[in-house]
Amino acid sequence: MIRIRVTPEAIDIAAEMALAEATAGAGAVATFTGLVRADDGVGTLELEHYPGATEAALERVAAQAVARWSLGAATIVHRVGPMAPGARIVFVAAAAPHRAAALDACAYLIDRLKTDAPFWKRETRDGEARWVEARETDDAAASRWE
Amino acid sequence: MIRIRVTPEAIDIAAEMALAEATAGAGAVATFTGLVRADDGVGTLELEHYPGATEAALERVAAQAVARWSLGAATIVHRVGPMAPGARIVFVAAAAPHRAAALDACAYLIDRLKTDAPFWKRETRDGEARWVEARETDDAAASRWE
Amino acid sequence: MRLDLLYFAWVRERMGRAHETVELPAGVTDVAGLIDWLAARDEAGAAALADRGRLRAAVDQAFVAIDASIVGAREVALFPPVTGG
Amino acid sequence: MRLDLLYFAWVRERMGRAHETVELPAGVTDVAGLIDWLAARDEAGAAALADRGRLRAAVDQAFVAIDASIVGAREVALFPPVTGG
Repeated sequence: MIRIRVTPEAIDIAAEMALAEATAGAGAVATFTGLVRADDGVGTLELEHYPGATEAALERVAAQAVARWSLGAATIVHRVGPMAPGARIVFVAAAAPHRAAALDACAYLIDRLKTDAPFWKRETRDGEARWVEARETDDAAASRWE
Repeated sequence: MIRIRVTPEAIDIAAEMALAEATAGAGAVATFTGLVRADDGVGTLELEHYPGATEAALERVAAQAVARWSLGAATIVHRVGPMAPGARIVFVAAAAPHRAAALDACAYLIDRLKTDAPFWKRETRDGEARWVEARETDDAAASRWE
Repeated sequence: MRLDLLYFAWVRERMGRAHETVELPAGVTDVAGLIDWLAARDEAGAAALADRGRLRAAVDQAFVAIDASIVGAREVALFPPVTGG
Repeated sequence: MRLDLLYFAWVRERMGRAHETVELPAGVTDVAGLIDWLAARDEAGAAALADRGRLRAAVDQAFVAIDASIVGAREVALFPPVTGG
């Protein structure tokens, strides 16, 4: 089961976990959650995306993970629009019969999402907005799966 | 923050996530959840443990992860007693400023828990109980962190 | 050739628009040529597209290299490196 | 020497008890010696401790090897390989 959501709403982890856990054969679920850090001076974070292309990119990443690790479920939920410090930006989950597959697939989902999906972050600090720069470490993290 | 719980109660992931996310500097939270598989004929699973020694072992594993990856939070919740198919057996979480540390620490927590903490599983299939055998792959997974 | 163009993040801000439909001159056949043409068209284009090293593109919603063909494309998007997750 | 013994999982079931306090003979100074003594003591001990390769131990709540000393210990636990998580 592949579940992709791009949404302006807060991410409900309990609901997403229940869906991933309910898939056939799930003995292991690994998740990653990305947050707006609450302590580094960011007032708000705003996420822009490319409607249509984003969902297609996330579907591709999830389908690759399902095929590579024979997952029961791959979930990607990404929030868009303005959000406050502490808010969840992204949640990914991988469900599999055993833990090695779930853990590796979870890392794959978030690493590939960082480089393959058209999202852009703009943060506001002390009233000033700036676009977040891409990090080279993200390309390195994504390429280790090739 | 280290949070260790050994409990006969169902594991509340939403509550555990909220605690881990609230720690200083958390930008990334990785989790692993182990479940009683619902589809392989197990009627009930029962978890026995060594009170006192279990908590001490889990504290040690969590403290090692916090020190090695400078985590904001390490959580280990392990259920004991009887549980039904689909139930959560274990939940671990690692919170860190960035994702690589959270993902690696999460894998470390569950790998080390499997070999270092005194728990024993007994499963009942078709009315017959048997103690689950330890798996050599668990020793291999734990030793890759040395 | 008629083409839908989409701009995101600071490319969008500097272009002063999120999308437009253009009639391409015959010689423009790849993303790099499209960028050259837009940069030469007006000041907004020149400002938005000056930093070629930080421009990325998608043709019909698939990420492509800057020298990718746009012949037959319906939609091209220009944007900075992505920063989701 | 007075020693608290704890048994878990199938060791507990075969011993027929979860814990006991014993008075150790003077010559028993390590876990292996303790296992030999318990196995020789009665049929339950013989049955519970026959498969040495599948026995693990903790001394004062710390996992140890089977040749570890128990001199001065207060509590020794015997059990199969762990299977949590």
